[in-house]
Amino acid sequence: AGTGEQGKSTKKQLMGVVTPSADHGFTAESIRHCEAQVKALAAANGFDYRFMTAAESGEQSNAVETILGMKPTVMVLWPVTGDELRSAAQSVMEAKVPLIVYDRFIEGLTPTAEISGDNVAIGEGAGRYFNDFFKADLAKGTVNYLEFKGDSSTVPMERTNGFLSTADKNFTLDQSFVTNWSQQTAMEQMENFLNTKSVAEIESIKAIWTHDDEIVFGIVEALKNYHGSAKINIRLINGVSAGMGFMDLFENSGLKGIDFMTYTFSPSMVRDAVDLGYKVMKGETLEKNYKVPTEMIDKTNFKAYMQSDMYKTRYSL
Amino acid sequence: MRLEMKHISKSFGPVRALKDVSFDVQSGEIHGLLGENGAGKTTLMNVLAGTFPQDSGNIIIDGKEVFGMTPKKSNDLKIRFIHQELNLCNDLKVYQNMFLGEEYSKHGWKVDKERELIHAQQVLDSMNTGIDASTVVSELDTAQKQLVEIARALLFESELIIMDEPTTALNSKEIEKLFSIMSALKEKSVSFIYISHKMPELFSICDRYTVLRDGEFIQSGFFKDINEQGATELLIGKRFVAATIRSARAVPATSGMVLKATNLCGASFKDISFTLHQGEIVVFTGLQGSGTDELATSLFGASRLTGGTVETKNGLLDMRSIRDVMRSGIGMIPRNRKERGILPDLSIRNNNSLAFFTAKHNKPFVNRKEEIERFEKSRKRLEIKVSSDLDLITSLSGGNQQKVILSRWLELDSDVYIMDNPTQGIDVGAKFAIYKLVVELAEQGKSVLFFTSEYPEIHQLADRCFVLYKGEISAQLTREEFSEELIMACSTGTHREAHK
Amino acid sequence: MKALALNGKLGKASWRNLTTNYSHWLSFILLMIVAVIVSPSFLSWNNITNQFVQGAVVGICAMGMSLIISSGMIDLSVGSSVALISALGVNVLNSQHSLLLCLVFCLVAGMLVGLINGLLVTKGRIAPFIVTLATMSAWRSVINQLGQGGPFTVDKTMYASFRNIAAGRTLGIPNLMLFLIIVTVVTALLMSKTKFGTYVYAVGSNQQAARLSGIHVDRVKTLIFTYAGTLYGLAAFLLASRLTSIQAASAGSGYEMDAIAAVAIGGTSMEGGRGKIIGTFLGVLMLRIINTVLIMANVPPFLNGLVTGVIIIVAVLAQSSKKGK
Amino acid sequence: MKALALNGKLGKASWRNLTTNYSHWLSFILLMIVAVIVSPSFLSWNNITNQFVQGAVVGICAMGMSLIISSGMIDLSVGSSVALISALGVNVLNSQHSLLLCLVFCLVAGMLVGLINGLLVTKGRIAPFIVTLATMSAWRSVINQLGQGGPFTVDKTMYASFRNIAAGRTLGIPNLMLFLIIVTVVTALLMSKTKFGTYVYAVGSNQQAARLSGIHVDRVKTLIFTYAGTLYGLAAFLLASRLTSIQAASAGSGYEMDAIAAVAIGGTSMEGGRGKIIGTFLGVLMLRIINTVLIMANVPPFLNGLVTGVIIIVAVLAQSSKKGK
Ligand SMILES: Nc1ncnc2c1ncn2[C@@H]1O[C@H](COP(=O)(O)OP(=O)(O)OP(=O)(O)O)[C@@H](O)[C@H]1O
Ligand SMILES: Nc1ncnc2c1ncn2[C@@H]1O[C@H](COP(=O)(O)OP(=O)(O)OP(=O)(O)O)[C@@H](O)[C@H]1O
Ligand SMILES: [Mg+2]
Ligand SMILES: [Mg+2]
Repeated sequence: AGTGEQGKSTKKQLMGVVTPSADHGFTAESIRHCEAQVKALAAANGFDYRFMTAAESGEQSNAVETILGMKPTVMVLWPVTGDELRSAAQSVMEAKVPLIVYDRFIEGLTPTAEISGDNVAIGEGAGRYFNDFFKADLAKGTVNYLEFKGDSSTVPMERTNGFLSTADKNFTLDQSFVTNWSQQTAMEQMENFLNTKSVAEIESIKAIWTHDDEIVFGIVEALKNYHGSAKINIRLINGVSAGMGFMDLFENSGLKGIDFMTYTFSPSMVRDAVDLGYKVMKGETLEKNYKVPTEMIDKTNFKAYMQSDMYKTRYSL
Repeated sequence: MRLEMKHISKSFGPVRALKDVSFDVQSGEIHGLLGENGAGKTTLMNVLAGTFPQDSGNIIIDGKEVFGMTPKKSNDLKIRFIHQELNLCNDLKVYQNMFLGEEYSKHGWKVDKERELIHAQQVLDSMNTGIDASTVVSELDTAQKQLVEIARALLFESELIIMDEPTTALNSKEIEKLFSIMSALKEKSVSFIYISHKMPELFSICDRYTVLRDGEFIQSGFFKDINEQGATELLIGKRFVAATIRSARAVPATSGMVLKATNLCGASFKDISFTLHQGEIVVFTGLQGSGTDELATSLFGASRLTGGTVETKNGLLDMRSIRDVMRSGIGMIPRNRKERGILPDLSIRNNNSLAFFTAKHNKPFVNRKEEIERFEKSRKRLEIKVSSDLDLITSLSGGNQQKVILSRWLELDSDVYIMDNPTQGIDVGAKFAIYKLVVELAEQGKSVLFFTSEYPEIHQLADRCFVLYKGEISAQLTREEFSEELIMACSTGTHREAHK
Repeated sequence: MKALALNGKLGKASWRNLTTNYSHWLSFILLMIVAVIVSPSFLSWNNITNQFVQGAVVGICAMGMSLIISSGMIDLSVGSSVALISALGVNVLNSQHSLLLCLVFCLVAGMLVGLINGLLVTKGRIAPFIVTLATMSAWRSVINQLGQGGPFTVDKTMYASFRNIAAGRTLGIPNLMLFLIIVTVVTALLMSKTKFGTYVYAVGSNQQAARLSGIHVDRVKTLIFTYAGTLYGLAAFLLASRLTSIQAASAGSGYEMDAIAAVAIGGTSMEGGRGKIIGTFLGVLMLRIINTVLIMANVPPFLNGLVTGVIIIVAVLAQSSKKGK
Repeated sequence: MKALALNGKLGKASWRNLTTNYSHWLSFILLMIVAVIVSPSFLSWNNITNQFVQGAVVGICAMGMSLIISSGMIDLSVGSSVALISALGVNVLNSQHSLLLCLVFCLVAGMLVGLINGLLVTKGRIAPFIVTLATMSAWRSVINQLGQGGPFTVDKTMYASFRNIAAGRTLGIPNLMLFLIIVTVVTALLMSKTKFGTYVYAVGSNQQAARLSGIHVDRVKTLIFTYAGTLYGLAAFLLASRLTSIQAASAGSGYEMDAIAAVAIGGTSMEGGRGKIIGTFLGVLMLRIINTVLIMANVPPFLNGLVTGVIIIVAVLAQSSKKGK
């Protein structure tokens, strides 16, 4: 792997890693996997690393620049938002440091490699699943659903846009909520909906489309807490992430007549980005673009999924 | 209680406020503590009451030495301290303030509010204050607040009551009442330490005196053995000639009008009309609640007028902006220095400059040299005791703080001065200097509206005197007409009834 | 006779007092009217109890915040503290299998958390804003480190009984509603009937005067934080029971702002010295009603923040204009 | 002669004054020592300028916050205001293709945002904490609604020249560093050399006494918010240039807390009346140094918050212990 440059100095090679900070479960779990992977690789292969998390883009840019000041061999960047990090990312490229960008795209910038889960595909897949699930109802007329968004960043937008691109025209959005990825917020929003809307409106809802497993947990609690007179006609709720808690819902949700579905979107994916970084360090050439495939999980396949490597890695720490 | 304080020393940084001071108070004695501004009186009392510890020296009570005094401990020893500055919680009710830290309780956990209210009201009534114990303190005026502070000390069976200038905001009637209560308590062998800059008060109520000067003990003795002149010389340390300032001055001819108030109405006064002439000193007086307090602030635009107009030579004044009033040539030295005067976080120098900045200084930038020179001039003129004008104003003694406030306004060189109890806490020597200054101002053609309740001040200064009763002018007296008795009669309303 | 006279005195509350003292009712009633106009079903028993249920966790915190603000201080660490205690509480529950132990743990942990704030403020002489800014950041970090990002989830064995605490009802009234009411009543008694209550206001009104009256100002401040902390502990216990799973990264986030907003729109002055527990109680409900109205009126989700901000300003304005000034 | 005497007086500043007035230097130097121990390369020119560059945006906001806190108020709306102005500024840039217009727009928008806070505080008589809590929520909501969640991104045409403002250097010194230093110097002059500066402290120290000295307290408060707002506008301009894209949901979040923390560890009292601009400047750098040290020392990511919290407490403690009290 050694290049001429390396021969000159005995300084260890350095990998810089910058991620968002832990503001909800998915980022938190990811950070943990990311740190574990880089730590393990560094120990095994004798390189040095600097790891920093930051809550917003200004702070992330700062972290990128600080690490850049230490002359890293490679930089792995998971931007809070792609566009906002363009300037910082450009500085990395200008300094001729290979850059791996994870999970978000930076428009107009071609880093050494990009790797991401496919949020649009998740939305599209979910749309198709919803179409199938409600085939009969859709044929008869409209199907009302509720939407629980994550927040106003790009990831949720991609998921919803994907969903809208494939979902049948007869799906009618009744109301949309912004949960800020919070289980509690989702729960309270659902409770308020159930307690203040007319019986007819509540009974018209057949599906709930969400951006995250955690949001689903809140909705499920709210449904369990409902004591009103309306009949609950909801038949399908989806999550994204396919975590341990969601697996429980398939058999023990405590709710009758509701099916669940989720997409794998594992926090352990970030390990792949770190691996790519290490490959660059070793001098390998990378492809420009890697997509981490996502899988649909529902009551038909969740048991198999729980035996899979992907699931095991996720809970290996 | 027999109190001895021995060899007390206390320094604040480089300032030695007390140097080896000893003094004692016997049971059932009223002990006058005398000294110029900054002599160390308050500091000595603060040590006694445990506000802060002494650097060295001992406090011995009934023969037993007390170590590590705290406010709580001194309370438990039945010592009460009426502080020089008001220390009330404005958001609490009167009775809650009076019992603060020593609530009555019932059922072990509950505050017995009813009992507190009854007891507090009793004490307030016994002092003829007319204050309702259930009012919120923020609604009281300055004199009433001071009465509450005093009443508070009388609630419990105390053995030693320290009064640090308790009468600065009180009128003679209230002072009389206070003295009769003190005498009654003295019979029950309660001791008092009484600090005041008003000589007549000291001579009428105190048994013994102790004089401090520059933080040092000078002399103790019996008041009956000295006279006012002697006492004054003792405390300033040099000969003192208390010439009557006013006699030298001729009553000014009723020259040009400088301020004219017509039918002024406010929350606590109504229909006040008067004209102030150039070079004139007009005194306003009245008992607490008579409206003088608010009248002073209203004339300055600081309280809202509900009716009436104020005009100067240049026409009607817009009373909505204090700064505009100031720029029309009116300045006001407010009462209640702690709440309305000092800015505790600012240096002495900045405290001094503030009014000048807003009214006179027309450039955005401050000229340090000019600012320092201005202060130096005032310092000399008013003999303010400061070590550095960059120190915080709170490091000064009460009287010296008051002088800084005076200087803040005198620098404005206004045509009209509203002086609301401006000699609050100022020592004898300096008081005369201030009277002289007021007369000098008048002679230079300035006019002064002087709000006071001390007859000696009225006597020293007034060309004319307005007496307020229940918010209305009950009498307008010329220099030839007024006397202490008449003013008292007018301010209690008895005078008017006699006329009817 | 005497009692009568006294009542007369106490009853002498002037008109001005009436409007200042009860102005938070004004905002509350206004908001209620808006809610009923937007949706007549707002007044259903289900929905009304729901407002209390949803307000309970933050509301209990807000009671502690009331004391803190009345004494002229502030606490930004509420959310992180609640999250930390909840998470640890779940661990205790999972290992000990005892609801009681879990409750006791939460209360004691809350006390400690409050005590730490209190000691830093009083012994360290650091402004409460800074102390609690630091502990806010510190506790969140601790819980993330302990959970390594993952959630703290109640085990199967305890799930049903634990969940039932928050989800259950007693005599038809939701438990959470009862908890909120009990804490409000206890706090109101504490503040209006005991010495301690008077001291809290005294410290907020004029610290120096309080000290010179022999009140141990530092001790009072520490006790205030400790009381508040204990309430956070209770809130944490209830939150854990309500969610049955605590996300290290996000649980409780924003509680401090909700609690402060509740206190403020309840008519307590941010400068200290004055405060009304019942006002805070109404403030908590008002925040809930705002949220419910947003959903009922189908306000576009991104505009919720704007509408909430405007309503808070209007609610406080309605009170301060009444105050004259 | 006179000058000499005066100098003598000035020189008499006691030891106590020295330690209270310069105690923020103490914390700063301590922290520098820690940084150099952790990594000797800390003292490279590159790294030092980098601290200024990274501190610039928040630092400029912190200068405004200094005035606000010195006058006894607070502002929680910093982050949302900066985000809103940045986002709109990007739109202006994209449509007008003029850097100057964009700058002017940002400054004016900042002034307005500050003015709104100021008027609500003074005319509405609402506590600054509540006003700015509400505007914080409102502005964030407005920008989310405008962007519908999407980012505001600088067009290709202006990208290079706009980016160059924040990324460029003048005479070898990074522009951002220059901006920070200029704003600091201007603010320090404003506070120490002008009447207005004295008014700010006077209002923070005793509002009633300030009013009775002829200061228009409300006008001063409004001016303070307006000045601060203008600085936020400048900060927003620089942030947009630095990031070249503004994300509605998250841009600027947490800036208020950083700015407040910088002011506080710079030795300004949260109660108002006192404050040191140079202290805030050091405070900004200290926060940056803390962050850099966290990276250099590879502190586990979840523990960053804990370490930051502890350092802030220690930094403030180092000062307050010197203050005696
Ligand atoms: N907190 C303080 N810090 C610094 N110096 C102080 C402080 N308190 C008092 N001093 C100084 O101690 C000296 C004595 O002050 P003290 O208040 O005891 O005077 P006093 O006799 O009560 O005067 P007055 O009649 O004006 O009230 C003064 O020089 C004063 O400046
Ligand atoms: N008394 C005051 N109250 C409030 N703000 C003031 C006051 N005096 C000055 N300022 C403000 O401080 C700054 C400098 O003061 P300066 O007196 O030069 O202003 P000014 O233009 O004379 O004021 P005005 O317009 O009221 O005459 C200005 O921004 C001014 O608005
Ligand atoms: Mg004194
Ligand atoms: Mg001018």
